[in-house]
Amino acid sequence: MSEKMILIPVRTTEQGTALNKGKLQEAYMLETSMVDVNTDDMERLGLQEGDKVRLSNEVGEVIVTCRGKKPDDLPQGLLAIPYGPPTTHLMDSETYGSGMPVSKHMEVVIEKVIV
Amino acid sequence: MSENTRTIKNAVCTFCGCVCDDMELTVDLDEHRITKAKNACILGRSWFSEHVIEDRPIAAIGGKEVSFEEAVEESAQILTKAKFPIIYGLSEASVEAQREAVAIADYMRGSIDSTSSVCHGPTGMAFQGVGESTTTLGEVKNRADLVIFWGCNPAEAHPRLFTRYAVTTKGMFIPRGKKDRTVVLVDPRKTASAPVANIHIRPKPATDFEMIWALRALIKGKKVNASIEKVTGVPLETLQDLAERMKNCNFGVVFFGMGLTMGRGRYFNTGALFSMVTDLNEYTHFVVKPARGHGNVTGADQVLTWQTGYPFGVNFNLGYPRFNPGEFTAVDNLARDGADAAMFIASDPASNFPKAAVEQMKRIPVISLDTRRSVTSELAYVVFSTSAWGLNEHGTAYRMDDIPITLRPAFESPYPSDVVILSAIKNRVFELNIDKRSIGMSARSDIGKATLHASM
Amino acid sequence: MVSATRIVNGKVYDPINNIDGVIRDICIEDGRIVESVPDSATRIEAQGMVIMPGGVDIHCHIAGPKVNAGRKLMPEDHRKDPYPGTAVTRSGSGGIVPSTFTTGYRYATMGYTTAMEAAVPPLSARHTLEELHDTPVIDKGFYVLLANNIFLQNLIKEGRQEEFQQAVAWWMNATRAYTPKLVNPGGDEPWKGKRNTNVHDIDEKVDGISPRQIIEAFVIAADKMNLPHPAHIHCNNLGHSGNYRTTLETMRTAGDKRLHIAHIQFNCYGGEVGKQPASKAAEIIEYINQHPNITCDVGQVMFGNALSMTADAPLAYMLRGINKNKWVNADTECESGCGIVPFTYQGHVYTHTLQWAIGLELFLLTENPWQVILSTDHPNGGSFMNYPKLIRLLMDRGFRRQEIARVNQKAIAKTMISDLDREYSLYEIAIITRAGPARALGLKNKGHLGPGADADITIHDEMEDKEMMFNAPRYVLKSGVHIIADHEFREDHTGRLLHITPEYDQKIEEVIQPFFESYYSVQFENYPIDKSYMHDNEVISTGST
Amino acid sequence: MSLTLSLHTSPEVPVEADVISPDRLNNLNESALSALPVFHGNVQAKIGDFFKVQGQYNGEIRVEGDLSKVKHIGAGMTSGRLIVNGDVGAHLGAGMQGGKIIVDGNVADWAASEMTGGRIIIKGNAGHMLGSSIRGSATGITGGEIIVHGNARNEAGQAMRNGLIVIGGNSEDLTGVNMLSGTIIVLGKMGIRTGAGMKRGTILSMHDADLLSTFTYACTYHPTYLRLYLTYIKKLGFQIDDAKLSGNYERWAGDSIELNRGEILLYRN
Repeated sequence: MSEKMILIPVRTTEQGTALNKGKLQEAYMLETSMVDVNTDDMERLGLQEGDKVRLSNEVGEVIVTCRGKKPDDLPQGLLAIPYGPPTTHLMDSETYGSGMPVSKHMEVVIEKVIV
Repeated sequence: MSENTRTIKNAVCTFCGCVCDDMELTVDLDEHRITKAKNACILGRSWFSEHVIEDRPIAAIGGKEVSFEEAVEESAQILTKAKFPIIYGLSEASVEAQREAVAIADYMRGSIDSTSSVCHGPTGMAFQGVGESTTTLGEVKNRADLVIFWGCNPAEAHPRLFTRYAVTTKGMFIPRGKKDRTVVLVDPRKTASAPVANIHIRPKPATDFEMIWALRALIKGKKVNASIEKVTGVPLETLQDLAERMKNCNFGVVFFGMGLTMGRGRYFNTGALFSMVTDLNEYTHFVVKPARGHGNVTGADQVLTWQTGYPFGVNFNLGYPRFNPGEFTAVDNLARDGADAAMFIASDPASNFPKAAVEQMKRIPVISLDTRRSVTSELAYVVFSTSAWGLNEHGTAYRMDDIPITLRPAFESPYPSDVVILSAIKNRVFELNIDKRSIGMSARSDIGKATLHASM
Repeated sequence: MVSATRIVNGKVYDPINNIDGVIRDICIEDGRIVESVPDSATRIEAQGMVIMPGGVDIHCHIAGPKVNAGRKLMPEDHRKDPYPGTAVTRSGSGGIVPSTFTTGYRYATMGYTTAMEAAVPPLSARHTLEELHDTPVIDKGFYVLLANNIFLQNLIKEGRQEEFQQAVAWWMNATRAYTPKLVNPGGDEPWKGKRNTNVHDIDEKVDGISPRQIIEAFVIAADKMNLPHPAHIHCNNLGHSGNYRTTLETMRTAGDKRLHIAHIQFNCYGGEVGKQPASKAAEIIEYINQHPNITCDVGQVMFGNALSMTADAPLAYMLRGINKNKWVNADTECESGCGIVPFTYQGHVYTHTLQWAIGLELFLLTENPWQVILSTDHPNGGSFMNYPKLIRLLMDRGFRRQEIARVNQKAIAKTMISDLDREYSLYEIAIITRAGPARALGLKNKGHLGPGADADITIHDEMEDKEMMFNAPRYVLKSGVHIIADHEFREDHTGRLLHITPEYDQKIEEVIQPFFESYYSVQFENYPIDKSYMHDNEVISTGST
Repeated sequence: MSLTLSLHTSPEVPVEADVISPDRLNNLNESALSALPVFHGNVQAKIGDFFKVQGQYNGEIRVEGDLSKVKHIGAGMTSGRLIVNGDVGAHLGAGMQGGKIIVDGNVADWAASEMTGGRIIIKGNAGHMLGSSIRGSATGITGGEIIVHGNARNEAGQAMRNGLIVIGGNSEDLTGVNMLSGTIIVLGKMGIRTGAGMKRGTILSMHDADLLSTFTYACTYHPTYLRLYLTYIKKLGFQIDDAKLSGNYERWAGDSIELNRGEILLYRN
């Protein structure tokens, strides 16, 4: 089952502190490959905490780990990932004449990865 | 932990744009590391404590260790031979290093851009369009009775914005701290910053422009189409209430972040916010402040502006600075126009640029200066290991409110500073390009005025 | 670097040494003017040329936070005026607020070798020093904004004049500044704290203090400390009709003590507030004629682009109301306000023409040109690049008449400008652009060509068209270095920072620090500027004048 | 025979070639033309390094090849005809004052920025900032015509003060943003935030649009002058059926934050 959603790369404290350990270190890699998903959305998509999901759009695709967020904290249809290499794989280089690539509100398709 | 320690008072944390200068560092001089950072926030503590000297060669070319001089020569040759070289990064570097970097760009006739372009670049562009009513952080602390955080999450990105500058801190006319302030958060998500807010407005994602536009109309007493509720998901009464609060406060401030600059609309979102704040000054004193970070990205804007006239996205191909975000910014230079050499200073674009830009980096000679291994240094051809600014080196960093702070280094590094490296490259690039500089002069008079007017 | 130079056969204008167009040799060694040099010295043949000391700009805005904000604000302006690099100079951008490099080089190409940045909040002094370091060729310094400093105002309110003076001295040392600057004293608190209002009268009290009390305190402190340049004031009510009364009162407040009034043209208006202004240049200049303790710079308005950038935030907001252009406001905690608005002075507009004519009246009515110094308050009244044209307006009556005929005649009729036939001589030009500002600044080695003076020298081809002549000196020497020869850059040069270090009792820090810890956002210990920002610098003595 | 420049070597990095303009190329023979300077990145090169030059200027220049890395073609031109076959890089016809440019292909960003006169016809698509101002400036095009048969992207006609922009396909966000005066006609759909901050001027679309809350519905009517405009456009080769020539349009007034004297017309039936 797949669905179109809006992805917002965000900052988290964990991402910030992991950054200081080094971007090639596990803590950073781990934190930047977590996706926050509304728990109602998870239920509908048949997702469990810690499941691998594939996010894809015209630019590319990544596989990240699902992390549930209470419906009150994260609206339905919205996904949040701490900034890092995975989010860049979905980022279009079009900057609309601004220098700023599409870095927030990216349309992506989310689907569970069957292992 | 050894006994051989020393304490540094009033040290400066350069992790985020708060550039807090009240750190009390305990330094273990044998281990070459900071063991304690009093007053630091969680991000600052990790910034100080995680910094250890990595065991890397001072310089490497193509993965092989080389001397400093060889790496400087190779870098200068690469930058000189290129037709469309770029310099990018500069956010985790001192003003002194940034000045050298701009000089190299000038002498080599390439582009120079800072991490601004993928951060608050759209804020700079909005500034150029409409101006900005702004302040230093101390005035927020002393006076702001209405504090709005819009599309930013200080609790996780600038933690001490709350405690040191804008919310809980007490000031001259805010004797009771948070009790004397109303705090508003505008964010679709219930972020870690939400608990501090008296009012949390949660618009639909990417409808900030529509919401600000409606607020501007409400502030001016103009009619707003009821469709606004459907578009933004925010009831009209909520907007009316916010408009009234803004007009009636004594000193209002809006902090904003990537939620506006990166979203659809970019500089129009930030421009709308700036215009709204300007409108409000007809009624009361109101200011706006981008919640900027990383390190000294604000200083990069300052240095580029005073040396070239433009804050980021500057190109010297014709022998003088030109500015055009979307054309001379790093992502565009790489992904579209095929920059043929790149020097990345104290930043890691390979881990946060779009795929197409990273692909280009892999095709061209890349020079990297960084304190530690990164995705970028892994793909670079020439790699310099540098000491860490602020931790190991003197220099200047600009806070998000454009206040320059002098750094107080904690311990020595075996690696040269980026100032030393860049200065050496600059001197060599200057020598190699003297001829090019005089040829360009004659070429310009041939090209004539049309270029001057039309092309920039 | 050329160690010794002899300039021969040129006509020398050196008012400080009473030399008025006499042909004589000028000898230079180790950056200074000397009595003689060996025959082996480099010779510059200056026959048919005019030799003057390098120009000294006593009031301009060329570096620091507001200048850089103004620069950043105007990409459309830079784009039309690119400034290419050469084999010896850096590239940059021009326009109304040029980049630092372009600023230095362009001052040099007009024969100016010293310039003073006129308004810097202490908290941003470090930024200003960094920019000045990147402003080549010229020697430079800056005035530090202290009149709206809340800590200092508290001392004045409490009548603690002695501690006030100590604190001012502390601030001068901490910021490496040249003199205290007063901008719209008392006007910041109503702007920031009382919903964008202002103080309207020199005796109006806001929170228990009036502008006059502030001015008085600074005049006395500067006098006691024997500062080389006295308090430098931007008066209250600047730009408003009827403000000449405020200006007169400000000057009277100084009594017979020294005071410098900045860009006084903007403070010579008659009429009622909110209505059309009239010229009161004659009243103001009469006071100055009778009071040798007062110096001023004119702040001449020149038609064309300008950028209003000022610590007087309410003024900038008023201007913004006129053209609805982009507007910058920038508050500095406990210290200052700031406003920036692009502006264009147009000949057909009554007020703009009136301002233009008032400036010229001031120049042409003065009995003592030593007191009335040439400035455009760059970039507020127009770019410093207008100086050559302004010089021609003063030297060439025919040209002035032509220009008068092209502008708003209603405004012209309200002034005396059409009746003033005075023409400045080269000697007088040397006074208002060189000797006068150097003396007003207390710079003993500037503004003249006597032995011991800094070898800052300009050599112009003597021409009928004085605008052409002052636009392009053939040679410019800075500290003896041949910067420009035959109109081309031959060498780059860094220039020195000029600053003062008045003595103070260290105990004052114990008084300042608690205030600081409560109300500033930076640490007290991190506030004073350390030596690493100083580079080449020269301390100007605060001893006897 | 007209003067023809055929691209024989693709540039590695952008070439800045405002020299390709009738003003600059007339009265020169082939070898003089080939020697004219262009900038290839930061290196001064010659037209001949990239283009084969044939023929003599007779009021018309033809440029052929994949010109997507050639910028500033026709910038500032004042007269004559410039015909481009192929996709072309940024700043085509920037600051153009007169004459005519016809592009059989797509054009990149900033085409016709700050144009003051003349006409540009683009048979393919246009990029962002078509006929816009350059950063910091308050005014975009002040005259002339920009005719795009395909689509245009963001900010078409940004800060426009006079002139006509016709887009046969769709436009994206912020069409006519900060417009001061002039006319923009979009035969296809527009993105969001159309006319934001507009003071005066007319934006017309043949489709419904999501408008900002600061635009108010005024009436549905048939503006009489519209027939004139649409007939003119039809002559330029656009398909416009008769229903639209005589049909009704919703008139929305805005932007109320500014003067509220602008109008957005949306075709109804």
